[in-house]
Amino acid sequence: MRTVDRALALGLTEAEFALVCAKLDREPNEVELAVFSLMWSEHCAYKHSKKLLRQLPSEGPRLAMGPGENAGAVTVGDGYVLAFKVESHNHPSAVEPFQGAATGVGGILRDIFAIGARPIAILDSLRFGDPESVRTRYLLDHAVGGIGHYGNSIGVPTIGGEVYFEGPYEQNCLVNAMALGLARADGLIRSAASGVGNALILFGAATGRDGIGGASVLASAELGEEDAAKRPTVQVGDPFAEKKLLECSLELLDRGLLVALQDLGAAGLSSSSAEMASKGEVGLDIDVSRVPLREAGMEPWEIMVSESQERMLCVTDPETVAAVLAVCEKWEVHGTVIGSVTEERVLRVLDGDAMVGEMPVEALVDDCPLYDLTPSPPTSALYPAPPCVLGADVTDPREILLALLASPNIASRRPLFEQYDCIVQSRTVRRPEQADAAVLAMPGGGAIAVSIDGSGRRVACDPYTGTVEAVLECTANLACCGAEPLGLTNCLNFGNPEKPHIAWQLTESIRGLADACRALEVPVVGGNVSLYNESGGGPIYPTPVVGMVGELPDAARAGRSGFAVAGDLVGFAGPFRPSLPGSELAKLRGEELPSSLPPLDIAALRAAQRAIFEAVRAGALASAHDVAEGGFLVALAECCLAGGVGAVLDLGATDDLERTLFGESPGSGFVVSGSPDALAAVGELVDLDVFGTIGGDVLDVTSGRARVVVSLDDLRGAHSALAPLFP
Amino acid sequence: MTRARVLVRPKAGILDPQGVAVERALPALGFSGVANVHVGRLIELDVEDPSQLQAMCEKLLVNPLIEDYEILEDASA
Amino acid sequence: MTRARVLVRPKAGILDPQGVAVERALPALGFSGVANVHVGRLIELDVEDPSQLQAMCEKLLVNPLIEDYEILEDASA
Amino acid sequence: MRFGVIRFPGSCDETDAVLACERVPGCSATLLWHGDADLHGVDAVVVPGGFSYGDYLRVGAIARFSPVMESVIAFSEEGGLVLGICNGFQVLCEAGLLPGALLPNEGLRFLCRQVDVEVVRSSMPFTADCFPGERLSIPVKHTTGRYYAPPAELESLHAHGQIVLKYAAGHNPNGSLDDVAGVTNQAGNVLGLMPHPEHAVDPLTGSRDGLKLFLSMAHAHG
Ligand SMILES: Nc1ncnc2c1ncn2[C@@H]1O[C@H](COP(=O)(O)OP(=O)(O)O)[C@@H](O)[C@H]1O
Ligand SMILES: [Mg+2]
Repeated sequence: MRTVDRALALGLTEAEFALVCAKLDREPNEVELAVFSLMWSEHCAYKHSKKLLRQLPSEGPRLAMGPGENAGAVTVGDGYVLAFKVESHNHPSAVEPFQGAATGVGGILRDIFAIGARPIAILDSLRFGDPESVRTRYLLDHAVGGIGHYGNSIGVPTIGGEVYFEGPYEQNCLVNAMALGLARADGLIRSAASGVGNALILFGAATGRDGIGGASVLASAELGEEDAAKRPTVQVGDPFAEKKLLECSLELLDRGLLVALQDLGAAGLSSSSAEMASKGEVGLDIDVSRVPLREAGMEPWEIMVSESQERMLCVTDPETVAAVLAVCEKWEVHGTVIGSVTEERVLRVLDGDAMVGEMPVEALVDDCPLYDLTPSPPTSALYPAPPCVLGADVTDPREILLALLASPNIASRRPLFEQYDCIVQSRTVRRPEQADAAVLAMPGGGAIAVSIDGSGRRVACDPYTGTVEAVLECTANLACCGAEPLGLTNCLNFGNPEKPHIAWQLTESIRGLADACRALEVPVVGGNVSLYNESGGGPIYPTPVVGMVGELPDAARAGRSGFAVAGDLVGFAGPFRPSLPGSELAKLRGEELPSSLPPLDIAALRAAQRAIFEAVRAGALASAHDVAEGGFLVALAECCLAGGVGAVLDLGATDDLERTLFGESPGSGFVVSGSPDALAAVGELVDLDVFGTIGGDVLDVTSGRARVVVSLDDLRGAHSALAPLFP
Repeated sequence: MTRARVLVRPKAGILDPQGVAVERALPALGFSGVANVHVGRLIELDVEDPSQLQAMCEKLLVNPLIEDYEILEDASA
Repeated sequence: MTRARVLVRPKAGILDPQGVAVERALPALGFSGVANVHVGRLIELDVEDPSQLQAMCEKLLVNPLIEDYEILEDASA
Repeated sequence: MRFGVIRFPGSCDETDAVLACERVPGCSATLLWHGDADLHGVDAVVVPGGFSYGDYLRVGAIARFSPVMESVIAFSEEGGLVLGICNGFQVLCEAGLLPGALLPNEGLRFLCRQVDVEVVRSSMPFTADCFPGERLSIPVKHTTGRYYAPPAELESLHAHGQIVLKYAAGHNPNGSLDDVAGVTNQAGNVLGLMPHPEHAVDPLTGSRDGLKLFLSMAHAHG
């Protein structure tokens, strides 16, 4: 086979191959071709998204580490920083959901401790098809199992997450995982290799033929007929190995033994070494014959691109090599000097004495061509209307409420999150279903709140506004806990960007993300892009997943979503302008997606959310919950369910009952409860109507001549609809 | 009824952390000269129609992406 | 070296929810006439001295309170 | 009083256990490394939760052979207090310090849930600060927590008052026989339980009920 044909088979274009030859001044050999094809893959080079990502604001007074390192970080007081990042593992999870999801968690945790932070929490963001389908149930069950297996076993709590069920994810499920870590501000480490003559040490698991060409190739191409052939590349996660790797890495840092640290992710040794060299403006010599192998007879190129999990690279002074290896020994992880830092900015691959590859670092990391997209809005609907499961003739609000509570996107996630250890490390102040965001106590008595959000269906309706909504939904969740946003991470899950309307979705979505972050003054500290999420069934809904971290001064005053005190008043706050198109009710009714969503006044919403978080953190409100999927009545039911208590409310007459009760406008309406004085005080800062009182064991809502009365038991019954998925 | 056993093991080349753990533990207990340890699953069942066993393995009992299997029929009967 | 297999199964009389789950799942996939399903563990290893196998089982590989075992020597060699 | 909390490779809740011990007035806690047989003079030992050695092969099976466990066995034989939590319970059963074994949950899945646990026996060093029948709200989190002992053994455990903690009615998360949540050895100086008392020591993170076990141990030590 001609080299150019091999390059094409490995995913390079003809022009890219020609450019590789030009950079090398010759044709690449086998090792070089393998390394270039991965380094220049979409997954590693971000060639279709890099230019767009430059719009995202990444500055702010609290920023400790911005995009470009393995994870970003913000300062959280008392000399601590909080690192966080979200990453996708979509394609591996579609092939083998348990191991795919597990290794996704393993990968994002390594990104966190690669910068020297101890992982303190995980969140997951999942998208699957219709839960009635056997395939979806299999994927979901195994993905949740895999996330739990990894997180639980390594001792990092999974404190939150989200899952949506929508048709377009049927053949392309999404599995995104977010991790957070805590470090002393002076304890962070970067990945830039430096110090000519310093030693390069590989430590962790032995290298096998795992996922050769796997993640990078999988994540850079549409899933097609040949999936089966890609299967032998399944990587198995070993959380026990990672636990030792984590403790070993942090001990090495604690002892001040490291110059640079980097995890091995997609493209294995190739990308980790090239990135370290590039950031440090140095070169690296790597002797693949020194890499501890799990399988005999591996070729140099296989060693360079293997995606075996649970491995790290570090740079250390020759004088401290022995000390580094001793720490590795203590934690029972292989530690091996595999190379050294060189002056000339070249990545040289040696196999013993033989030179088997020689590539300019710049060519590998910086010279992959970046492409401009050719966005064009679709002229007809891209997605079919969802199937109708609730007839338009059903107009009784009680019946609609119960149908919504039982619908897959709203029903309780308890059967999922009970499979996750949410309390290990003794920081969890708010667990799942106790509040709108997870809350973790911080060393100085304060706390952070974390939320992850992004409704692909709404982004499909309107990529710009839908993405703004995802950000505001996140900040609303934080506000309900009393937290002010500090920083944002994101994972952009989209279809094939070479297609004009996918390019348009991506462009509009990033524009929305940038505008929202700027208006809210929240820096984007990092993220990930997952493209080509398409299959025979068409593209996924465009799905930007937004993860956000906020802070509150007093952990003891973290907000709750559930009604807490019988006799307290219930109020509704915020400039809420609900609409039905694109809502969960519209979905249940099988309505077409609208081609736009009502624009949001970000500044007004920011002010309202500020009023909420100020009131919560002052201890004035006994509960706060934002109105999200399903609208106002569903939010009220959720407050009753979380508090285990009913409420009697009179909304007054309204001209459009269905829109009032079930219309949506993410991030803009809040159900709050508290004493009369407290609500009066909050009402000074934000539109607020008092509707009734907490108490009893029914939710009893009157509006004009309409009245809805539902017992807590009936609410609970409907809300438990997902339980049969996990028999 | 035929008593059958299905032996399921990690595919060659796939990481087998359990096997590694056992291989490490044995020498510490004074058992030397042990190698190539792999840990898998054993499924024992009575079947009316043993010709269905292969299909059962492929559909449910085994994850063909990461596991190999072997069927032992009438093993103990 | 002798290749050996150790088959470990839940002791009779102890609830084996994994076996129950498999037994329930099979009919749903169209496999009828299956009974008495149990799920256990398979350990495969090369040993220099097969006479040590029993001791390995009793010391580490098996918990005799809840599990039975059987050693198959030289199974595939 | 000084608690020693063992750290195996794969332990997860050892730091939480240290924090819990340190909440007891007048008490401190140190980590004990699995490879070090020396217990460093601690007054009581906690074998914490987690996945020691990955829990590969069988929960607790490999950890019981670590050097530190030899010393824990000797320590218990001299009457020293040993508390095994979750994985620690599994290790103590494998080591033969406690009767019975832990099997996969009836539901086969990992389960993390706040449950009510009833104190069956309070006339012992681990529960002296509780009253008999007291309900404690403590979380469980495990995949392999279904307590099992052969029928005759279970009889004898009941007869000798070795069943110290039970899941309250409707709270059994895993199918444990007779709702057993925690058992002691005959001498009463070794307790194993599946619920995590170290995760119930502060109302801020859920509940304070688990602290009573650590307080009881401190009082027993005097
Ligand atoms: N959507 C995004 N928003 C902001 N930063 C991003 C985004 N996607 C990727 N990045 C940043 O680009 C860098 C490279 O990402 P990636 O290759 O995924 O890193 P890694 O290999 O460490 O996982 C990281 O610093 C990451 O935070
Ligand atoms: Mg990384």
